[in-house]
Amino acid sequence: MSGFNKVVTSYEEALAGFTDNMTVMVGGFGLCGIPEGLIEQVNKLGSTGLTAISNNAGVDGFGLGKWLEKRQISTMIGSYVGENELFEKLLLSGEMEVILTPQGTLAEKIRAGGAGIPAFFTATGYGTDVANGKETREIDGRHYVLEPSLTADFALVKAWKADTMGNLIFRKTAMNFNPMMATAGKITVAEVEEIVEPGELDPNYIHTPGIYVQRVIKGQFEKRIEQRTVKPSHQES
Amino acid sequence: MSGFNKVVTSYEEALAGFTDNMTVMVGGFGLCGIPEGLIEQVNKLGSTGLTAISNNAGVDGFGLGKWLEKRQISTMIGSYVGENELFEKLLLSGEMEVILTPQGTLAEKIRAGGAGIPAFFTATGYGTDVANGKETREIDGRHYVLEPSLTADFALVKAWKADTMGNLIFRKTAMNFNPMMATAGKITVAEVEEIVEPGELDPNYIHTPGIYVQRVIKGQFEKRIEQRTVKPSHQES
Amino acid sequence: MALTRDQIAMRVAQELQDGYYVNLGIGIPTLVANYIPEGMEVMLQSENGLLGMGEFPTEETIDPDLINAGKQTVTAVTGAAYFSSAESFAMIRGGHVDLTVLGAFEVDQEGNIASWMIPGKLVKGMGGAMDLVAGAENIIVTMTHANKHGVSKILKKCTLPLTGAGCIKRVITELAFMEIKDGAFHLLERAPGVSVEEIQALTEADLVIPEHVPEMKV
Amino acid sequence: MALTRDQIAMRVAQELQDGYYVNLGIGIPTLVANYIPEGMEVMLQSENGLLGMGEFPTEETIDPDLINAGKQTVTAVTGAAYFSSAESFAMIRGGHVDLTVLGAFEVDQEGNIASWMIPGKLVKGMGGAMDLVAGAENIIVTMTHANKHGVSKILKKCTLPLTGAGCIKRVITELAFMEIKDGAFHLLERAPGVSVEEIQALTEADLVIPEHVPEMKV
Repeated sequence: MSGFNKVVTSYEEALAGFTDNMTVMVGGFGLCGIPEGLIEQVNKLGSTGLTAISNNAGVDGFGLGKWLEKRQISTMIGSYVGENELFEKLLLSGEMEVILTPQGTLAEKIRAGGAGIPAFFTATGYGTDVANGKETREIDGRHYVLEPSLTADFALVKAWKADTMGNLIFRKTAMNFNPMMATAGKITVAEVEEIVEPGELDPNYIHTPGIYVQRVIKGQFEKRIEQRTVKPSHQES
Repeated sequence: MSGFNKVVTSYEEALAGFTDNMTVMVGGFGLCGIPEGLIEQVNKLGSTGLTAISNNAGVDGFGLGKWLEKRQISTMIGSYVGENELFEKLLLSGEMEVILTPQGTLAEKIRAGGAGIPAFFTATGYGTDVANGKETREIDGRHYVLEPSLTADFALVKAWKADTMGNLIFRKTAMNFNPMMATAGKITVAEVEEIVEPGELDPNYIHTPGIYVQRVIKGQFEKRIEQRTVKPSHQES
Repeated sequence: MALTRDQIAMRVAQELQDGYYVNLGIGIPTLVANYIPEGMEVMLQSENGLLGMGEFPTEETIDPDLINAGKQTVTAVTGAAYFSSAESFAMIRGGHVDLTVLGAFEVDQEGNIASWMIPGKLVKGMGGAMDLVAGAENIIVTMTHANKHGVSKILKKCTLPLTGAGCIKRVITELAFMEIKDGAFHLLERAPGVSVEEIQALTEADLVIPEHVPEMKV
Repeated sequence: MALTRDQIAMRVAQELQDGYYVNLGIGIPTLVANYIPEGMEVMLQSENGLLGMGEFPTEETIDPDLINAGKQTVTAVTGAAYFSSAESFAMIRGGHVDLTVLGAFEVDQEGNIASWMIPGKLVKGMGGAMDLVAGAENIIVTMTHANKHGVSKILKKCTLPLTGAGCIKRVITELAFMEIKDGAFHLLERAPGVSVEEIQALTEADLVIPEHVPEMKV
C-alpha cells in the first residue's frame, strides 16, 4: 500500500475533482510563490464561477490574470488587486465581485479556517468600510470587528520542497500565504520545485506537516519578477 | 550600540522587573521543554501572588512544583495539573485557584494573545463546564464558545538555540507551548541550550523571530524524564 | 466471552484505513498501534507536537526532548514532523485528523461523553480531550460497558461532567460495538460468545437491536 | 522652506531608537531606511514575511523568492527571519513592531486616517495598511500638508473612506511635525523657514499652536 504517497505526475490528476463554482485558494504574494502550473491547469480546465481567494490577482497574462482573461472568477477575495487592466473592466462591468479584505485579516481568516476557528475578533478595519455589516465589540476599551474564517474546496499552494508524504518547506518570502492556505483546503495541492524521499526534510523544520496536503506535484517555475529593483554590482556597502 | 543584543549573563538580569502578583507564562509540556533555570530563579526571588499560565504544574520538587512549595502561585491556568501531591492540598485548602482550560484552547488563547486577537470562537468545551459563564453561539449549525485570549507580564520559554538577536529554534517535542508563549509576554525571556551569532541560524527555519524576545540566557538543563519508557535494546523492529 | 483490552484494540484497528492520520488516547487506545494491519500505513499524531510517533526508544536512543502526550519517551518515524501545541491543535480542531480513539467514563445516547472528571476525586484536568472530541469527525470511544458493580456506563444521559456534547458516534466495549444515532445506541456487533441479552442487561441507554447481531472478528 | 521628501524621511529617522523593529510603508516611508543614524541598529519588517529586510540586490544576487511588500526584489540582513503572512500580521496586530511609518491621503484630528481609496478611482485594495494602523502603538504618518490646489489634507474630519479610526498620533508633512491629542492637532515643529501662519493657512483641522514652535533640525 502507499497510504502516504501523495505524489501525482500530471496536472490532470493534481486537479481531479475541480469543478465550476468552487472556492479555491491560491498561494502567493504578487507573483512570488504562486503555483504557476496549477493556475495554468485551472485555466486550461476553463472552470467558471470560481470564488478565488488570493492576496493578489496576478498581472495581465500571468498568474490569476489568466483566469480573468477567461472570465473564470465570479468572486475575488484579496487584499490588493488590480495590477492588471482587465481587472478594472471586469469589476466595473459587474462581471466579477471583489471582496477586499485587509491583508492580515485575510491571512488570519485562512489560518482560522484551517484551524477550526469559525470566527475571531480583530481591531483591523474597525471604523472603516470593512466593518460594514459585521458585528463589532468593545473589549477592554478597544474596538474590534468579528471576522468569520475562510476555507476552500481546493487550496493550490506553492512550496520549495516536499517529501512524498506531503511535508512541505517554503523558501524565503515565497512562503507568504501558502502555509495557511495549505491548512484550509478540503483538497490541498502543493506544486513544488523538488520532491524528496521521506526523511530528507528535517522533521524539526517542516513548515507544513503532510497531514494538510492531499496531492503533491513537481512543477516548472518561471518565477516572474514584478518589481526588478537592483543596485549596481560594484556598490558593496 | 547593541540594539539587538539580547543576551544576559545572569538570572537576576534575566528576570529584572519580575514582581509579586504578576502573570507569568511558563513553557513546556510536563517537564519537557521547561525553562529550568528561570523557574528556579522565580523560586529564589520568592515572588508571590503569581498567576501562572502553563500546561502543567510540574512535579514535587521540580519545575513549577517548586513554586507550589513556596506558595508562590495564587492562580494556576493549565490543562492538566496535579502530578504532585502538594497541588491537591493547595487546591483543597483554597490557597490556590485553578482555571482548567482545554489544552488546544489554552494554546490558541496564548497564540491569540500574542497575535492581537482578543477573542475567538471554538467548539471545544461547548456543552461542558468549560463553557459556563461564557458566550456561546451557533455558526453554520455547530455550537461554539467564545474564548478570550491570554497575555502575560513575563513569558519564560525554553529554546534549543538562540542567536544573540533573540531568534529561536526549538527541538523536537520540547517546542510545545514555547513558541506561542514567546509571542504573548510583555517581556519574553528565553533560556536556551546554546547561543550563536546572528546568521548561524538559517533564516528560513527560525521558529520564533527575535522581535518577540527581549532577553536570552544560556541555561543548564537537567531535562528530567517523567515517564521513562523504553524497549529492550536488542529488539530491532 | 468479553473482549480483553488487547482484543478491543484489535477491533478498533479494523477501522483503520491506509493513509489515516490517527490520534490515540491513553490506555486501551494506545494499544491500537500494536494491531495496525500488515502493510497498512498509519501516522500517529501526538497532541504535544508530533506527527509520526514511533515506538518506544531503547536506552541508547532515549531523548528527553521527544515524548508523547502521555509524557512517555518515544521515537519519531521517517517522515515525521514536530510542531507547536497551537499547530497541533489546529490540526485537531480543524478536523484534519482522520480518526481519534479515546477512553471514557460514560457515554450517552445523545453522543455526550464524560471522560475527564469524577467529582470528589482530584481534578487533574482535561488535557487535550475536550479539543479532541470537539475537533474530530471520526471518533471511536473504547471503554468498559459497566463498572465493577455492574452499573452501566452506556447511558441515557451522562451523570459526570461532560468532556464534549453530541460528538460521539461509535463506542466499543468489552461486550459490544455500538453506533449512536437518532438518540439511541444501535448494536452493531457483539463480542464472541456474548449474547445480546447480556449486553442489553448492562446497557442503561436505549439500545436498538437488529434482528441479526454479528459477532466481532478479533 | 518646505521639506523635500528626503528631508521628511530624515526627520522621521530622528524618531528611531536603537533596537527598533520598524515597518516602513511605500513612498516617503521607504526613504527613512536611508537615514538611520550612524551606529544605530534597526530591523525592518516587511509584511509579506521578512524581518530584517536589507538593501536591493545586485543583478548577481537577485532572487525572485525574496521580495518586499512593495514586490521589489530585496535582500535580507544577517539575523533575518522569514515567516508566513499569518505570523507577519501576528507581529503587527499583536503590537510587536516598535514603529510604523506610512503615507496617507488625509488625517483628521480624531486620529482617523484615509490612505487607501479614492472613490471614482480604481480600488486596488488596502493591502496591509488597515492591519498596520490598527496594530501599531507607534505610528508616524508622512504626507503632504495640502493638495496641489492648496486644499488641506489635515482635517477636522476625513472625507475619504477610512483606513483606520482613532489610531494616528503623529504626522509629519513638508511643513510641520504635529501630534494629535484631545481632538486637535498640536504643532510640535515647523519646517525650517516655514512660518506658523503658513502652516495654519493650510490646516483645516483645529491646530493648537504653542507660544514657541521650534524649527525641525534636518
